[in-house]
Amino acid sequence: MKRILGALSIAAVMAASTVVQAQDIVLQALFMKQTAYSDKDVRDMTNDFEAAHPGIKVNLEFVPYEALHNKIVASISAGSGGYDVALVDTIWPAEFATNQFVDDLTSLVPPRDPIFGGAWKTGEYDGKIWAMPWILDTKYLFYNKDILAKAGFDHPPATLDELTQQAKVIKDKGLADYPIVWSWGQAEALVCDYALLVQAFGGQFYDESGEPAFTKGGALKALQFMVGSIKDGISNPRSTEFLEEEVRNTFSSGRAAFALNWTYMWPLANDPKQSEVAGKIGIVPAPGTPEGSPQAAINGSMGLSIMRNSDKKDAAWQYIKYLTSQETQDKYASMSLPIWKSSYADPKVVKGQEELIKAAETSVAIMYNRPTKVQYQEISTLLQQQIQSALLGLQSPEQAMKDLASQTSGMK
Amino acid sequence: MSGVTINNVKKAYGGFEILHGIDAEIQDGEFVVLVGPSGCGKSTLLRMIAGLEGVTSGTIAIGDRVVNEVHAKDRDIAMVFQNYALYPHMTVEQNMGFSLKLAGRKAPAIRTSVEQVAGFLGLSPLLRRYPRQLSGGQRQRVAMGRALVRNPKVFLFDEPLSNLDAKLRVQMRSEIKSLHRQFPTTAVYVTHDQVEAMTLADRIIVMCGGRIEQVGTPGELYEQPANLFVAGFIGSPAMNFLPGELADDVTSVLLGEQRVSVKAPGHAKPRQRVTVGFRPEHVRFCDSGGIHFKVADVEFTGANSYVTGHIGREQICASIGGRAHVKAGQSASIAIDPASIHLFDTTTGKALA
Amino acid sequence: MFIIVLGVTGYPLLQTIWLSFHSRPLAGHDVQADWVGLANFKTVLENAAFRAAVARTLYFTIVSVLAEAMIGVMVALLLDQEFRGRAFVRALLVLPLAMPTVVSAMMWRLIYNPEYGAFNALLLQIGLIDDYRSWLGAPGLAMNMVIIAEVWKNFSIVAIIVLAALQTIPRELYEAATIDGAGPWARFRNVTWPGILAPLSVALVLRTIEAFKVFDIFYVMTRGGPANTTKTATFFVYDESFAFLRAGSASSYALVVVAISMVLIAIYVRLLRRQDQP
Amino acid sequence: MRRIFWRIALYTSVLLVTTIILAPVCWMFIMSVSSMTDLTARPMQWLPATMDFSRYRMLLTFEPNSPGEIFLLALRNTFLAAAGASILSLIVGFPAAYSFSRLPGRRAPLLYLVLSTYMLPSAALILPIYIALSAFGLLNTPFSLAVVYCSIVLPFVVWLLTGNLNTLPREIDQAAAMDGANLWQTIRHVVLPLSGAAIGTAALFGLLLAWDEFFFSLILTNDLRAKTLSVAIADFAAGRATDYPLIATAGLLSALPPVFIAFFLQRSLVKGLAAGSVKG
Repeated sequence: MKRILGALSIAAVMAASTVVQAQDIVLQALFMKQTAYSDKDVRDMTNDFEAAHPGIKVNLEFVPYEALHNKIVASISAGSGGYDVALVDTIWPAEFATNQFVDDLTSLVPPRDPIFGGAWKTGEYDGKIWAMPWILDTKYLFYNKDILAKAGFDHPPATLDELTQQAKVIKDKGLADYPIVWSWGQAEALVCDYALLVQAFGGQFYDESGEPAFTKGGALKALQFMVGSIKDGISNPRSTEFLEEEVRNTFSSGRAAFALNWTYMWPLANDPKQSEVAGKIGIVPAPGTPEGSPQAAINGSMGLSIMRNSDKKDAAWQYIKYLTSQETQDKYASMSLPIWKSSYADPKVVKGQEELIKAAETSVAIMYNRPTKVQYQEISTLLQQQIQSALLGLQSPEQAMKDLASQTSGMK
Repeated sequence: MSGVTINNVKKAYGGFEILHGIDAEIQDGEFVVLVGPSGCGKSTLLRMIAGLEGVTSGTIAIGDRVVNEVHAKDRDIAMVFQNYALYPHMTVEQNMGFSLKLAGRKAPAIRTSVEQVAGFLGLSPLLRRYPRQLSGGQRQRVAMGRALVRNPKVFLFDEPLSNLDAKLRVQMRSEIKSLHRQFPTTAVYVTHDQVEAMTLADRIIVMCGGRIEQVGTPGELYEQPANLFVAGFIGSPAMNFLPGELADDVTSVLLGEQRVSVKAPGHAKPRQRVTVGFRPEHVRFCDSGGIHFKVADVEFTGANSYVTGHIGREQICASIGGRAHVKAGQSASIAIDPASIHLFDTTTGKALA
Repeated sequence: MFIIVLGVTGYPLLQTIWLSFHSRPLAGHDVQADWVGLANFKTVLENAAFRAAVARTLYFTIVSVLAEAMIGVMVALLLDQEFRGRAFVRALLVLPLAMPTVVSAMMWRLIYNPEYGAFNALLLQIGLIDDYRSWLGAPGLAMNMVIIAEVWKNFSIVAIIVLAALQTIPRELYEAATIDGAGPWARFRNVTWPGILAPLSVALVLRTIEAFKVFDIFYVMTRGGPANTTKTATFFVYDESFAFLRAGSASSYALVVVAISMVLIAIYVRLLRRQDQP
Repeated sequence: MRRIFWRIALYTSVLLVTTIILAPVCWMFIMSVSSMTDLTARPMQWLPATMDFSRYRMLLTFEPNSPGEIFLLALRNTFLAAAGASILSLIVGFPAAYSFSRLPGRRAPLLYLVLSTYMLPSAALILPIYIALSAFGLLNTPFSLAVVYCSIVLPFVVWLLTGNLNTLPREIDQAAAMDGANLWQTIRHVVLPLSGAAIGTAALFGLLLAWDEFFFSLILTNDLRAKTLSVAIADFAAGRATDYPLIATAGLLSALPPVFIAFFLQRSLVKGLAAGSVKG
């Protein structure tokens, strides 16, 4: 029976693929799965776009973030069979611009003022704009109000020291086996958490002369903090296998008191269908240190680019313009905050997420950028590996950072 | 119908020569058997006639046409394989009619030919069956039928009876013989069994080690073997051989101490070392004055008794009609008719003739 | 035939060799290939991380193939016995074999999941662990957990081949050995083992070559983590080309992997040829 | 007494083997019909409260921009690529196998050469294939994937068919020659009908091999116009996806065709594997 059903569906698929009419412009667009706008949101936006722009159809594809970069690169050579529009992470414009994978959008983008400066940073390289900012995102500290109350705390931690201290009390009282959960799997998510901590400790990836600065100051302290928190049992040791979704699941099931995650977790962790802690959670900017930055935030924004070998660039820009418009963004503001400054004064946008907006006001202003490097992919790969080797106790944080500095020295 | 002419044919694999120049003339309509021990090259020669093996040098002609370069399918010959090589996915009828179908004959014509041959071979009730549903004898017959339907210039048989049991083999042997009598097509038949060769052949070609040892009718081979090999190969039980020396007068030969009179040819030399050959059926037991013979064993087969024993240190066999009157361990005296003694040059192995 | 083989194998292989002596970006505008001699190979061979990955891949290969061999032979011996439902269990052997590698890898990743995995639940409920653990996030452990998944998927190939070989051993040989006074071990040593040795060794070399090429199972289960402890040799080709965009040195990585495979292939061909000559 | 002990040990071991093979797959099935809350419960409830088959329906219903679209299009692509590779390999592989089988002396080293291409790591070939396909604009189509898959399927098909044709007595061909058949007629009327089963087996084997392929598909396809199941499954299962029941369902459904083929083929599969390993 199932086979027959399957066969019928295949027949339906074959038929459906010919429905598109000849005169339609068909855009190929590449997005990622989960975090920020969900697949469904993007589909809904796209349907609205198609309704408003007859003659343009958009084929959507969603890949996991981990596959996004390589998919874009692999499609570059596919000629007109490649993508027209692709979602581009804030760390890629240097590489994509240098290799001429994407178009320069500087002359197309709207005036800069109404949009947050941090958002513009997303697609900027060499003074030009290569991606139109779309997802304005940073990481916040989420906390479980119930657990904090039971532990006797009436406010979320304001500094990393306080975070550690509260977590210890929570652990000792048996309120959570491992109070903090992070996305420390071997992936870019790990670099985001690390970069945020580097900012908190007032460090930097590269010093003024452009040499790697991993071995000194905040960059080293951040790693020592990470390693220490696992050793002390206040961070979930399984974090070394986690990405954002595992963080969300652990936090949503009430097994963690604190979690560091992107905006998208706010509505989802407050959704009773998906979460056991709905309504019991708080969100604040990630805490910093007195000697470094009082608060910390990582620029995790993403933008939309037009691929250089696209032959439907006008339609592609119309699509990007539609998705990034204030109107569209306001409508879906509960999943990802708009890039438009004035939206935050709009009661419709603010309603129901006052707490988030309040945190965002601080965080967005201070968003820390990962280094803009052509060879960022390689640097990040080495960084992930060295951080993990320290987290997993394979070598000391000092040694890991020393190795990293020598490996990345000289990379563009 | 046509004969086969083989002219100085050699075959080598790599640098290794296995046929050293074969000459033979097979007459139109003749039934010739190639016989020899395994590895003598008889099958290779047959396959070269068939076109399944290339000719290294020399020529093979069918009729007047040299066929060295002619593909097997165009030589107009039929072959019966040792394992029959029937097409397993075709019925008996399709198997037999396949060659006609390939030749482009119309279905009704094919049917008539197949039915005719099938009727002749007693295969009519089996036409719808597949080879796997047939007994060994039936398969053999289908293989024959397949060859017959074609009405080829030459028939080739590659040990066609060796997969059958003894009784069936005798029966098929006589069927082949009578078939050939009815359809006197040139036939080349390979076997290692000299009895088969003797019973079937018009002429026999005896081969050994890639050479022809002798060509002749069964009678000629039996009565006038050209050399020790042929003498030992043809006849069952095999011919007895004793080392000897011609006497000065060349009318007798010395076997150890004993003197046996022979009919030596004129060119024999006195004191020449010879091998004396005589067939078991030519041995006679006599009361006294014969050659001293020590009986080792007596085998009674019904019509005959085979008596084995020793003359000096040589073992020989005697075939006696009916029951033998000697017993194992007994000493006896035997005589051999001088006319039935064959003399061979011990060094060359050739018959003194 | 040869055109296709050349087209999909010969030509690319030669091109890979050509590329390995050049510096060439994978994609972009005005792609140029510059001759760099052996520089790419120097980079590859001097890369300690790559050498470690080769060692890791060999570890994976040897341990999983040995385990497959042992389990495969034992299962084959077991399924050669008479018992009810034998045909069913034998048929079951093709299940792991036919399941796509990616699906099996994904299945095991779900089983090992640190938060919801059945593996954690099972061990916790029978009391072997007191808290859920991260199986694929722990260095050392992760590799061995992937090996378990690999062995589950592939032991059945060995078992099937050995089982078939067992059935070609004439029963008379066992009877003769028993009459000669051989016990179960002696019968195994002198009758069974010689009978399965040849097919077993071919199966193992084949598995060895395939295991050394491994990519998909790690791609799905660990992506090389944690801390690169499951990053196998093929990953370097993938990263170098499609993440770092260097087609030239990526080819050099590929060729080093090929060179090691070649040694394994040579062994395989030798084994085959030896069997061809009876 | 010893006998009873032996029987108990035997059946225990058989049960163990059966469990080891079946348990993971059963668990995947349980996941596929469970709800997320069933799966996250601690302690784990092994059987879900209610069986929920909605993901099966979701994946088998074609609806634009849905998981069903991804799954069904990937299924189509996989089928096209695998069947294409299989057919192409048979068309060129059969004559090759026939010549290998009938002229063994001189061609044997070539056969080993072809065989060893099967063992080359895909990584050794991927870059030039990628560059060449992109130059011709042939990336991201199931048909170029089918051609590329030939590098895996073809050597295997040749090997399998050669082994099989070797068991066909050469006298059959020779008898056909005697009957006046040329090479083509021999193949068409005699060899092909007799190797029908072997060809079928080789085709299905090829299908299995291609169905399992991952690396080429990962790199040579971009989107649903060509992406195959193995890559789609890897995507489903990648880092940030958490609908575990849906992932499990997709895995089970995409394993169904090859498992079905394998069970159907079981006898010849086993025979083929065994013959291959014994005779090469």
